[in-house]
Amino acid sequence: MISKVLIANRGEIALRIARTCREAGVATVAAHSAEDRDSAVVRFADESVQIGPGPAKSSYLSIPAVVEAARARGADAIHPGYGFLSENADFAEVCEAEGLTFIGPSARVMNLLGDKSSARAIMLDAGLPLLPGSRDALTSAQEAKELADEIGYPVIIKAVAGGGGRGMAVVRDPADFDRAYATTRANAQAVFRDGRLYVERYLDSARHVEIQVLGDGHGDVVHLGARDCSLQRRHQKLVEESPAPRLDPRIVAEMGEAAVRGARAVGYTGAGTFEFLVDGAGRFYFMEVNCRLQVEHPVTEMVTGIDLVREQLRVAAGEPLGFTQDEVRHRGVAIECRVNAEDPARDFAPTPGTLTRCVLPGGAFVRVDTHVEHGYRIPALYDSLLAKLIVWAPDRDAAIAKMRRVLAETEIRGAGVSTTAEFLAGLLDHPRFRAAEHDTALIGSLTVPA
Amino acid sequence: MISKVLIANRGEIALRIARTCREAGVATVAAHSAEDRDSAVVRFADESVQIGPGPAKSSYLSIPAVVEAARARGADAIHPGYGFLSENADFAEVCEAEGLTFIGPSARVMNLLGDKSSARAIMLDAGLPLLPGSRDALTSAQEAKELADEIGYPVIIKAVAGGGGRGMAVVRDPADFDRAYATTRANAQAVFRDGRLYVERYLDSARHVEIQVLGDGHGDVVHLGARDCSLQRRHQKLVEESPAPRLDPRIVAEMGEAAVRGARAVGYTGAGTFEFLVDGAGRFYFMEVNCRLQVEHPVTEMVTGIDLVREQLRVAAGEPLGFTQDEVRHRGVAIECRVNAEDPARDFAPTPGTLTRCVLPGGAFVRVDTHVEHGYRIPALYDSLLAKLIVWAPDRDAAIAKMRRVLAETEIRGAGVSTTAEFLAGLLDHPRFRAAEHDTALIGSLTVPA
Amino acid sequence: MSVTSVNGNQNRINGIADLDEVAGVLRQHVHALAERSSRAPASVRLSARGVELEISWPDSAQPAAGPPVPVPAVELPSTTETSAASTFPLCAATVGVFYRAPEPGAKPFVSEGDTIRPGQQVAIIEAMKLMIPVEADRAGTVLEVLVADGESVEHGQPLLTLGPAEGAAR
Amino acid sequence: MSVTSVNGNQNRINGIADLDEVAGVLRQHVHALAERSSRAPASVRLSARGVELEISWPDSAQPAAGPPVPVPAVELPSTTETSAASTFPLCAATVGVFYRAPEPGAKPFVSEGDTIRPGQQVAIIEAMKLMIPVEADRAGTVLEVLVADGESVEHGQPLLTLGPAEGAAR
Repeated sequence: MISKVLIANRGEIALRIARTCREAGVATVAAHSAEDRDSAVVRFADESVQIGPGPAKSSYLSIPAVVEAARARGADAIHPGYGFLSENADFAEVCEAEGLTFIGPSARVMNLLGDKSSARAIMLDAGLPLLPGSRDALTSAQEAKELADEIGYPVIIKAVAGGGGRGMAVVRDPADFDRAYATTRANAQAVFRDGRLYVERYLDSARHVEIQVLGDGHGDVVHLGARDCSLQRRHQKLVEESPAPRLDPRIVAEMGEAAVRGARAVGYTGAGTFEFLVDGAGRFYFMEVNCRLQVEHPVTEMVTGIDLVREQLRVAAGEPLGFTQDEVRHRGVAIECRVNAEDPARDFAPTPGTLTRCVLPGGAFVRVDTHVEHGYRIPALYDSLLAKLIVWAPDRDAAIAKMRRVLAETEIRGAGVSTTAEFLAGLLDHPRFRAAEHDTALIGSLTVPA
Repeated sequence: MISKVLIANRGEIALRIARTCREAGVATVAAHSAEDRDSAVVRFADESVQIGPGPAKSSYLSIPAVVEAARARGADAIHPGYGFLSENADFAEVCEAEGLTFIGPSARVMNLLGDKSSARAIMLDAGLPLLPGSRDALTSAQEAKELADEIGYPVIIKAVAGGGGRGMAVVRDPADFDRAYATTRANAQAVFRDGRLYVERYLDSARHVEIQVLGDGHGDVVHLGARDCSLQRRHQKLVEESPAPRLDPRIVAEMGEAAVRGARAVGYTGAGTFEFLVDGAGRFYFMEVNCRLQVEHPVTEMVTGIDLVREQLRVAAGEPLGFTQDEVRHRGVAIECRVNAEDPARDFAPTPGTLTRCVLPGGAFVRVDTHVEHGYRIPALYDSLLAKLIVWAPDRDAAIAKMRRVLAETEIRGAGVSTTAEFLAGLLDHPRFRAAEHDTALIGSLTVPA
Repeated sequence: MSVTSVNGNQNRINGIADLDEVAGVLRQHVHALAERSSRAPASVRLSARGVELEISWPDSAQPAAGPPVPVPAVELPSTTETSAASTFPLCAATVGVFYRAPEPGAKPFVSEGDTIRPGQQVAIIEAMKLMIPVEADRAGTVLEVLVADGESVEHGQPLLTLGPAEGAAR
Repeated sequence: MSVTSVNGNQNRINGIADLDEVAGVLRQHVHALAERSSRAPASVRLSARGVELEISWPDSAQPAAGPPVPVPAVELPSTTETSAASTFPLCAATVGVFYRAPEPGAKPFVSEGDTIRPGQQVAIIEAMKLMIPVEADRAGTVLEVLVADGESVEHGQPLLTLGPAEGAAR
């Protein structure tokens, strides 16, 4: 049993977690920075504790501050949300050592999957299809170059410790390889303090399709179908949907089985996401596992009727999952749009400011996950996500029409504040998105400077 | 094909209709009073037209103003919403005569079902169970009294032209009958300009359960299951849910079949609701048909995934329904709470005013249907409904827990403004509601003056 | 508007919560005045129950700038008021179709420049085949007919602009 | 911001805590006005219970400008600053457990009435078995220890109230 959860996050996801805890009868402690002391989750949670000043480094990313706060308030579990400490294996380990339940996979699993090199090796052994590339981390530029020549260009060089779109470089011309390798290595060393790299084949036009999995501590692992997150801008997802459109259900079933196999192989518990690339021929390739709740998890919830945070709480409490694979029923289509405080006209520069008008959409089969309201001050310190708009409809065309309506209804304004709402509406109207022929390169092709 | 709909209503339902029209690619004209010129639906709709001053009599209830507005803007159909002109057969007739599609059943059907006496006769002939009572309207006080004595007390005297809780009197003691008859008759004559009455057996502790039906012009009638609306205060529903809890699914199936039979018998088209009383033994009795969309229609939408306004548009356009009875799938439990601008401490007196804070709930499986926002001025002229909060969950306990969370999250404040949110939270905690043992008498027993 | 002041009753306040509430109410009203006025105010002062709130904005013209700038405070409002009073609209009492003449081809009820008396019929609005006469609610001169013959009008829509009656003009 | 004035009238409020509270409420409302208006104000004045808060911003034109209100902008701040300066809190730099003494049973680092110098250790906060010394950031007298020994504190929580150092007291 978990009786009190400390939420070590902010913004919409902190509130989203607190809501399910409340519904499950679990008390909540909102751990917040000084900057966020007046935030929605602080008002909503049963208790709150200020864990540090505004900068995340001294608050949301401070392991001692978070653990002390949990101890001070008698919390027996910590939910890390996404970002911040959510994929920090050290943090999971400290929690375990301190007798606090970390709501996520074990530190051991996070270590294995956080290292992209060991993750590749494990998944290869579990029989998941991978793009041609190095099984283990590369030991020298020389070895890397030889492997790249063998794989064939374009290739992508990735940091073993990277993920979420950071620490990678695409090389199209063998002549550029050595310089790209050196730069990526230096960056990886600087950013992740781990300069190890690996190389794999790069797919120019691929779809990003991911499988949601849930594992309990009783040996049960289920998958909840696929999400297509191909609409990305510089590896940041903007629009996500479930199921993956124009993808043969048999392929999705195979991907689901592969993900479950991979999760079993590593002993995965809690909610996780297996990311795949899918090429034009419908072949899929394992990329990485995200050991946490995803920003886009609501689309899966909308089509399955399953509350993923509720299941996370169940698994963390040592209970079995609330359902079996056979009981998972998919219905209709869900789409999510992320409305960010960014100005598309100024290369998506963040636009902090105070909201003088905030009208959010509503009505049938519409879900809004947000922490903002009239008078909310968007801090400059954190990421720019303002609201996730999620819609459900019986079919994809109806879901797109609904999302267009929902975006038109959204009014978020303030001095100096721009949002991506209109840009998103334009994306939804793009013929390639309408026809579900889009891939990860679409937005790049629209936003390249003239 | 319908290309432009004039919405002859206001508040949340006007916006709700406009939203589905937008999603269906149908243009909208918001017909509004001078009082509502700055309302959400006026901003959202493609066009708007002011049809009269604030008082509904000269605007929302003015047939000439509504019809002229539709003609002026080239609308080919009129959606009346609920209340106002929605069950006015004369209005439906004028629309038909003017070549405008009235979105609802035909004037003929509305006339037959609006007259409670003819409705009883039709349904009796169609084999629906009715409470013992007069088949046709009574012709004299003498006849009425004799019938009452035969039925056995308590009895209820109802106006043939009544409905929705108006124009009725319960008589428990035969000695009171004559006076109650005379009063009800005088009231009916004054309010409905139709003094005809009928008498039937009164059930002291009954549940109000209704069946949603949809009929198209092609002979197809389906039902979408039951809603329990037993939590009423002076015949005004406060909390509604679907499916009806603690009611044997076989009985619900029988009620559904009965409603479909009744709808077929009368040639019903569009969305309608068959209201039944269910006694402690699970016996059900036909009460009346509401020839319009109900306030509580969202709970049916949440459990079936069917957009009722979308189906209304389809049927009005002469198309067949989008699904068959076999394709209707019910999933989980949905509950709706009506948040009104009323002060429960002052006998639910309306509290007009301006909202200085308006935080509406959000998150997973939560739907909000409202027209209010920060700065909204609640007019004193119209009904006091501010927002409908609707939740969905896999089971009833989870749905109640979610609704409690949702009510706690709702902050609607302003000088002089009270809402029923807290009162509703108390209702949800009542042991009889939790156990689904509540009936239409519950709230009365809680709110009787000490 | 340059200064708006509203004085409530002078009951004193008790305690911080009370103060907070009073200040909150004042602030909201000042905010509403600032945000919802068609002309942005230069300053607003609002006091009630011993709490006084005054606010001024930078981008407003002279009014806020105090004594050095001689604002023609007497003349300007008077001009404006005269100008506001000098013309007034005659609005539609119902939604319908506007007709200037009793029947097609006939002479319009009124034309620009005509002097009209209170109660005089100036147009027809047809609603549901009902011909509803539009009558002037005061005397005046027809300055402009704002709606074309046969056009649809909505409730409250200005139909004619009237000026002062001949005799009353300066 | 260019001018901030808080006027404490001792006839109407009782003690510093009261002043602090009233000023705090006024400050929040002024802050809300400044932050939530679509037009940034040039100046705001809010007074209640003998406390008057006036603020103007530099990038706007002439402050408050209103001739009717002669604000004694020079004298008031001086009173205020003295009063504000007379007590100040020492706040927790981190979340953790507060200890007044180096170890259980030992003499507290400081007690009420003690004079302290800048940099002097006044307490310990334990976070994750790390003993983090709490040091005074200025000289002063310990007026009150606000947190009990062994109690959890959050970031920014006031631990001690300090008054002016002995020598500096008037």
